[in-house]
Amino acid sequence: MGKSFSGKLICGVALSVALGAAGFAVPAAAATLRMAWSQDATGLDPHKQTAFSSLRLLELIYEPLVRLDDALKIVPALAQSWEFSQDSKTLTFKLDPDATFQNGDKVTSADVKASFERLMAEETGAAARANFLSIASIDTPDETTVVFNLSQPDVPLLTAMTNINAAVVPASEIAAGTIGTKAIGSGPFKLDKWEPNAKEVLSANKDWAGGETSIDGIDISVLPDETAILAALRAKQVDFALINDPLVATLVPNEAGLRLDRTPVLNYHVLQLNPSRTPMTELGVRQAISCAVDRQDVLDTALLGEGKVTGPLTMPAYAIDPSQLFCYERDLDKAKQLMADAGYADGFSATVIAATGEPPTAAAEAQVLQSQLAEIGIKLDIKLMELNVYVDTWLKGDFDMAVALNGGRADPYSMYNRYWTKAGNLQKVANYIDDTLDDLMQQGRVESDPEKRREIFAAFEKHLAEVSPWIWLYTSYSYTAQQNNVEGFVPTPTGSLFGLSKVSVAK
Amino acid sequence: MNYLTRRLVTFPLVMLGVSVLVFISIRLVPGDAITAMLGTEAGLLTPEQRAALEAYFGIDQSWPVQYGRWLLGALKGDLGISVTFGKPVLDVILERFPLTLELALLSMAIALLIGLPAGVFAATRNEKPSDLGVRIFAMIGQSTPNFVVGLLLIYILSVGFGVLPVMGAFTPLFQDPLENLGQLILPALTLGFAFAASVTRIARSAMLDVLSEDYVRTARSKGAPAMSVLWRHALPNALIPVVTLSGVEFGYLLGGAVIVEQIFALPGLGRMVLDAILQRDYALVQGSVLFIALNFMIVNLLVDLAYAMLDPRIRLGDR
Amino acid sequence: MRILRAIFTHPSGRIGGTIVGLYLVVAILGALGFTPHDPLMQFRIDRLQAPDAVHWMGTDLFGRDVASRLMVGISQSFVVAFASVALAASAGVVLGLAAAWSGKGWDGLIMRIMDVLLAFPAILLALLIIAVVGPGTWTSVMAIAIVYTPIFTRVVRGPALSLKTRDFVDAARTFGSSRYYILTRHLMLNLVAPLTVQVTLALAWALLTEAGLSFLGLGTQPPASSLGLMLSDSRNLMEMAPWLLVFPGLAIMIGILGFNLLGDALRDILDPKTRRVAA
Amino acid sequence: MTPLLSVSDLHVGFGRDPRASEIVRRVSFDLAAGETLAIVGESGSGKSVTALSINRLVDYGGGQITRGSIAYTRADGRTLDLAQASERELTKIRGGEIGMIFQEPMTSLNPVLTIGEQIEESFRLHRGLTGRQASAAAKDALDRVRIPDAARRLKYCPHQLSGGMLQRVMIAAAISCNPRLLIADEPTTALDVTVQAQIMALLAELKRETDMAMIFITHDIGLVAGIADTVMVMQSGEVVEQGRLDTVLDTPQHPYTRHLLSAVPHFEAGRAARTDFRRPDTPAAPALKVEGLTVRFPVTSGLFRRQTGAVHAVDGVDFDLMPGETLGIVGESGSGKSTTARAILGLVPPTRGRFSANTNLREGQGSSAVQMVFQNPYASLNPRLRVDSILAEPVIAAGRRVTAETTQRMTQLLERVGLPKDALQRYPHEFSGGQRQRLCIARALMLNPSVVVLDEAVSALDVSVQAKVLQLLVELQQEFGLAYLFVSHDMAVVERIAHRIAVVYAGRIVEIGDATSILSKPKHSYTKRLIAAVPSIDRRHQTFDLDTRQVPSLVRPLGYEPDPAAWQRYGPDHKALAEA
Repeated sequence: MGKSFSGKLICGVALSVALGAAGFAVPAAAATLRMAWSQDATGLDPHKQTAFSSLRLLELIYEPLVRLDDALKIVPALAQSWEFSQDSKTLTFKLDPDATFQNGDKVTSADVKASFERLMAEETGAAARANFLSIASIDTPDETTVVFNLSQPDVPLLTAMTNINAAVVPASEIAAGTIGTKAIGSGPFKLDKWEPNAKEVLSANKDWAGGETSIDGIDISVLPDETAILAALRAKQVDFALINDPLVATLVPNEAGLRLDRTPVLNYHVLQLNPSRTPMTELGVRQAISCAVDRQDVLDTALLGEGKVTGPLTMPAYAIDPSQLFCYERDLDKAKQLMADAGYADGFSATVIAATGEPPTAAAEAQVLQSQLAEIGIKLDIKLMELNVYVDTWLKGDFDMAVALNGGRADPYSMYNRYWTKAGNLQKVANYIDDTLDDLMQQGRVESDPEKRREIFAAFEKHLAEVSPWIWLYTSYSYTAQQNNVEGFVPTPTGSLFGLSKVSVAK
Repeated sequence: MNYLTRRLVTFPLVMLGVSVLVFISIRLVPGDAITAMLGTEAGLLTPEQRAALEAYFGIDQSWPVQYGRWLLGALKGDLGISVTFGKPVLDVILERFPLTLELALLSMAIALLIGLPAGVFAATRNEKPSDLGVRIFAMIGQSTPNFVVGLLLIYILSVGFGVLPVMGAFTPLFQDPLENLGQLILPALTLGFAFAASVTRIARSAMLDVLSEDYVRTARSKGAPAMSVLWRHALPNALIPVVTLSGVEFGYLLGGAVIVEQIFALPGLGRMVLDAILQRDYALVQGSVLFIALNFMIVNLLVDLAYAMLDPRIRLGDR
Repeated sequence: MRILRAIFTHPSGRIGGTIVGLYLVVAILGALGFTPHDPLMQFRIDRLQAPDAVHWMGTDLFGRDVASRLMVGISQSFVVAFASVALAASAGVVLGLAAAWSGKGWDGLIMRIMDVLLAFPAILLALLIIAVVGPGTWTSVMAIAIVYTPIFTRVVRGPALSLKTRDFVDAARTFGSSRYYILTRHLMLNLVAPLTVQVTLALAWALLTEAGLSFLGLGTQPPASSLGLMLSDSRNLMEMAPWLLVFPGLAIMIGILGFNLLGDALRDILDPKTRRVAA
Repeated sequence: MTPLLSVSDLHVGFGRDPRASEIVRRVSFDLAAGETLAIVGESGSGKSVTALSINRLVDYGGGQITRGSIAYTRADGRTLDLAQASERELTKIRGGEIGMIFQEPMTSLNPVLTIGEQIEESFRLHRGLTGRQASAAAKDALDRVRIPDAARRLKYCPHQLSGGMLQRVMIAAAISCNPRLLIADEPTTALDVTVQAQIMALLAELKRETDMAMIFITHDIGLVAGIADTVMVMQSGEVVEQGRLDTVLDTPQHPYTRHLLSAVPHFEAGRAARTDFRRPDTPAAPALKVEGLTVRFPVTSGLFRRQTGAVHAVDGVDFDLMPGETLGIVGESGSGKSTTARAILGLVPPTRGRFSANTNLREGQGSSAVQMVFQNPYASLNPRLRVDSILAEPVIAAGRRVTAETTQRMTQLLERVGLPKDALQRYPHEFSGGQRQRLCIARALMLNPSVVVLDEAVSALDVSVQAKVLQLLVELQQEFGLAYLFVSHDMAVVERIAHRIAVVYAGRIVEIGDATSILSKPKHSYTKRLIAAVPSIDRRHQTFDLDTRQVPSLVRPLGYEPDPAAWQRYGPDHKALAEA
C-alpha cells in the first residue's frame, strides 16, 4: 500500500510545482517602472504627512513653490522666480503660467494662498505650521504673483518652502474637503490607485509643466522585508528599489546587472542625552560620554562603515570638519578624568531607548554604544520599543538616553530651532538650552549674508558639540538599487525621489 | 442541533468580550494615531492643532463614549472608518480577506494532502524504520520556525534559480488563476510545511489508537482486506482529532499569518492588522480583530458540524 | 526515577531525552557563565569571522563569539519557554479545575473568557500585551503564558470533568473528604500525566513563539541573546555570514525536535491507552 | 472422517521475542463439523489467545505462533495449515469460512458505520453482492437473528441499539456467509442475565439450523453446560483437562477443574442461601432504614433546557437492614439498584424519601456509619496514591489526625483482609484485582462502620477470586457485626451472601424477603424470568426460550406519580408486588 501513497504524494508535489512555475513572473521590459520599498506612505495629505515614506510618494504627485536640487540649491518648481525685499520682510513669487493641476485647472496665486492658509490654520493640525509662523499675510496681486508678508525677517523660510509639506493644492479641493482622500497635485505623476501597505499605481502626468517624463508610470510594491526586495531585484521582478538597511544595501553591488546608488543624507544618527536627568545634568558627564564614544567604530560596526562621522550640522554648505569639534577623537583618559571630576569615577547606570527597526541599525548602534560606555563605567540598559511607543516616550522626554535618527534640513535654523532655541517646540525633548545657543540661532535666522551665516552657525556647531547635550554620531546614506537598464536617476541628500521624473527604462 | 444552537447563543457573548478586550488593549498601547502619522514632528503641534487632530481621528472623547459609539455602529454593521485607508473598515477587511482565506485553504489542502497519507502510512509501519523516517520528517517540519523556511525558500529560488513569484500583489483567483497560484504557492508551502507536519503526527497517533480498537479486529475477522480496514473502517474514526487540529490551525490561519505575509509581502489580513496596530488605526484594529474572532468561532462551529458528519453518535445524540 | 528509566527504554524517548538533557546542561553552563568566551564581549576588530579554531561558530556583527552567545541564548530561551509554560500550566490548572468542579455558571463564565482569549488572534494578543507593557524577557513570558492559558485550561478541564465522575472520587465523597483534598489529591495528581505531555509539547511551541516574537523585535532585548533573537538578527546577514543563521537555526530545530520526541515518548509511557498499543 | 479443525501443539508468544514469552503452550484439540467446543478458563489462561490464533487475528495484537499447526479442512476437502497460511488466503477464510463474535458488542462494531453497512460488508467481500442485493441479504441476516423491524434497523448506527441487540447484529454479521466454524469469545459476559439467556438461546437455535461448528470461550463453566459438546479447561496458557461435556462435569480429573466446579459460586435455586442470621422477633433498631427513597433526573429539551419530564431511576423504595444482616439487591442494568446505593451514600441527591443509619447524621451527607465498596477495584482506587494514603483518607475526611494508632489499625485491617504487611508502601497498580478489592474493603472498614454498601463488589473479579472475597466478606460480617447492602446482578453470588433479597425492576422493588424463599419460590413474574435465565451446570442441555422483551422506559412526563405499591404476602418474610 506504500506505493499508492507515494504515488499520490508525487502527483501532488508535481502539480503544485507546475502550477507554481506557470505563475512565476517573466521579467518584462515595459516603460512602466516597477519599484519596491519596504515602508509605505501613511497618508495623502501633503500638509499633514511628515513621515519620510509619505513624503517620498507625495513628492511625485504634488509640487512646492521651490525645490532643492542634488546640491541642495534652491531651484524653481511651481514658481519660476522669487525675491526677498530689501528688509527681508516680503517674499514674492512668480508662478509658472503653464502649471496645471491634474484635474485640468490652472495653478493660480489663489491656490497658493489657500494652500498656505490651510497649512497655517490650527484646525488643520499640520505640524509643518511651526516653520511658517513668520508669515503674517499673503497677497495675490494677479493670477501668477504671490506675495508673502512676514512679521520679521526669516531667511530660512525659503528653504522650508521646498518641503512637500508646503505643497500647493487646488483651492477647490480644500473647499471640498477632499485633501487627503484624493491626491490631485501638479506634479509629474498621478496616483491612480493606492492600497495602503500593499501597492501604489502611478501614471505619468502628460500635462506636467516640468516637461515630459520618459516612463509611462510607476508601479510601487510594498515589500516589508528588505531581503525580499533584494530577492525581487535579483529575479528582475523590480526595476528600482529604495533600501534602508545598509546590511542589505551592501549586497546589491555584488550582483551583476544591479546598481546601487548611495547619497549622503541630511538626517543624522545621534545619541540623545537627557540633560534634565542626573547625572547628565553635569557638563562633565556629558562631555565624558562624548569623549568615550568612538563614532567611527559605531559606524563601522553597526552600519558596516556605510556613512560619515558628523557634527550637529549635516548640510555641506554649513558643516565643518568634525575634527575641529570637541572630543571627536576618542579619548578614554580624558573621559575618565571628566567622570572623576564630576564625581562619577565609578560610573552610573542609565537606560537607553531605541526604536525597533527605525532605523534598522538602531539596536546594533545601541549595543556598540553600550559596550563603549561600559569602558568608563556607564552601565547602559537597552530598551527597544515599537516605533510609536518610542515616539510617545521621546516626545514626553521620558528617557535617560535615546538612540535616534533625526531629520536634517538644508537650513541649520529650520533644522534646529525646535530643539536649541528657548522657544523651541521640542525643548522638552532636548532639555538643554543656554544663552549662547539661543543668541546664535536668532542671529542666524535674520542674517541674509551667506558668509556671515556660515560663521554664526560654525560657532553654534562648535558650542553645541562642546556642551554635548547630545552626542552626534554620523550621517548615513540613502540607497536606491536599480537594474542597469534604468537610466537617469539623480538622488538628492533629502532623499527625494523627484528624480524619477527624469528616469527612462532601456529596452 | 441543540448543542449547536447553544453554541450560537454564546457567540455574541464571546464577541462582546473580544471587542472589549481589543478596545481597551489597543488604547493602552502608548502612542496614538497622531504620533503614528507625525512621528516626532507631533511635538511641533500646538494644543489647538492637537485637539483638532484628535477630533479628526475620533479619539477626543472618553473611552466609554468611544466604545458605546463604536458598538452601536458595529451592531448596525458599521465598523467605522479606517484612518489609514480612508475607507469603511468593513470594505478594507473584505478586500483583504479573499487572500487570507485562499492562503489558509491552500495551506490546509497541502497539509492534508501530504500529512494524511503520511500519517496513515506511518501508523501501519509502527516503529519500523519507515515510520521513524516519516516521524522525524514531520518533527523537523514542526520544529522549523516558518520565517526560516520562508527566507530560505526566497533565497534559494532567487539566487539559485533566478525566479520568484510576484510579491507584494494579489491577483484574485477568478481574474487569473495561474498568476494567483504563482503568488500564493510559496507562502502556502511555507505554512503548509509545518501544518502538514502536525497533521502527520496527529493522524499517525489517531490511527494507531483506532487500529487497536475492537471494531477493527471485527472487520478483520470478517475478512476485510488491509486497505479496506485502513481506509473504510479505521480512517473515518481517526479523522476526528485530525479535524480538530485542522480546524484550530485553519482558524488561526484565517487570522492571517503575520510573519509569512510579512516575508512574502502579501496584503493579507494578518499584516493589515499588524500595520493597523503600528499605525494606531483603532477602528481597523477593532474591526479586524472582531472579524478574525468571528471567523475563528465559525470555523469551530464548522468543526463541530464536521464531527457530527463523521460520527453518528454526535449527529444523532443530543450532547 | 521510574519515569526516567521508562523514557530511556522508549526509542524516541531516548533520543528526545538525550537532546533535552544536553540542552539543559548547555543552558545551565551558559547561565553560570561557563562559555568559551564572554558572550557580551565585543571583539569588534574580529567582526563577522567565519568559524575557526578560536570561534567555533564564528563571530557576529560585533565580533562576539557565536558559540558563547548560543549557549547563553539557549538558557535564555529555556527560561522564557519554561517560565511561560509553567505560568500557563498553573493558571490552566487553577482555572480548569475551578471550571470543572464548580460546573454550570462558573464553568460557563471561565470557559467563555477562555473562548475570548482563544478567538483573539494569538500573535496579536502577544503583540498587544508586549506593546502595552514594553518588551523584555518577563513580558514575553507573560504574553506567551496568557496565549497558552486557555489551551491548558481546556487540557485540564476535560480530564478533570471525567475524573470527577470516577469511582475513587465518588469513594472520597462517601467518606466526606473535603473539596480541597479531592481537588489536590484525586484530581490534580491524576492530571500530572496529561499535563506532562502537554507541557513538553507546549515547551516546543513556546520556543517557536519566542522566536517569532523576536523576529518582530518584541522578544528578548539585546545585548542578551536568545535563539529567536539570534535568528532574526541574522536574517539580513544571511548571505554575508551564513553561520549566524545556521547555528541558531539548527539549535532551535534540534531543541524543538527533542521536546517533541520527549513529549511523544511521555504520551506513550503515561497514557495507558497507547501503552496497550505498544503491548 | 477428518475433523474440521485439528490444532496440535500450538504455542503462541508475544512481544519482541515471542519464544521467550509464550502465553499459550502445548494446546491441541480436534473439532468435528457441527460440534461445539467450550474453552473454559479465567483471565490470563490463554483461552482468548488460543481462539484468536485460529483465524490468525492474534498477529494484529502483536502475537506470533511460534510452534504447532492448525489444520483446517476447507469446504472442498483440502486441508490448510492456518498457522502457515498467507494473509491473502486468510482474508478469504475469515468471515467466509470462520466467523467470530467478541465479548464487547458495544465496542466491536464500528461506531461510524450503519448496522446495514457492516453486515453487507461480509456479503460484498465473500459473496460478491452489491447494492440492493447486499441490503436485501443484510435484512435477511437480521431476520435470522430475530431482530424485529430489520429493514429499518439496517439504517441504525451502533449507539442507537442496546447491548443485546448489538450482540445479535454481531452474530448476524459473523454468520452471514454461513461459516463452517464460529468462534465466540465470551459473547455474553458484558450482558445482563436475561439478555445472556436470549443470546445463548439464539446460538443454540442457529446451531440446530445449520451444520456450524462452534468454539465457545467463557469463564463461566455453568454457561456452557447448555451448549457444549466437548470442554477444554485452560489454566496459565496450558490445557489442564479436556473431554466430553458430561465427563468433565461429572468426573473432573484435574484439581483446577474440580476447584472451578466446586469453589466457584453456582446458582442453586436457594439451596446455597445463608442461614446464619435470623431477624429478631421483637422490633429492634435497624442499622439502616430507607423509606420512600425516590431519585429522579430531569429530562430537558429545547434551547432553554426546559424540563419536560423525569427519569424515574428509583421510585419509592423502602427497606430496612438489621445489624449483622445482608440484604441483596438484585436487578439488571438500568433497574435503579446502583442508584439506590449511591443515593444512600449521598452521591446522588434523592428527590424524596428518608433514610437513617443508626447514628444521627445529616441526611445526604457521607457518614462514617455507612461505607461503600465499588464494583471496579481498578477505578475506585486513586492510582497515584500509596496504600497508606488511601487508607488514611477516611480518617482525614472525618477530621481526625493520622496517628500511630491509625497506622496500627491499617496494618491490622490489611492483615485481616489477607494482604501482605508491606502493602502500605505500595501503589494500587502493584496489586491484582482481587487484592485491590480487599484494599477497598479495608478502606471501608477504617472507620468502624455499621453498614457497608457493596455495589457489584465482586462482579469484576475472576470466578475463583470471587469465592474467596465472598468468604472474606462473610467472615468480616460475623466478626464485626456489619450490615451489608449487597447490590448485584449475579444471582449465584447473591445466593452465597444474602440473608434477604430485594428484586428491583424499573426503579421499584418488585419482590422482597427471605433469600431462600425468594430464590426457590419466586412469585413475581420478573423474578421468575430472572431466575429462569440464570445458567447452571444443573441445567445441562437445557435450551432457553427466546424472549425479546425490552426493559420499559423510565422516562415519565412531568408530574407523573406511580400508583402506590400494592403488596401481596407469600410468607412470614416474603412479599411481592401485585401484578395486574
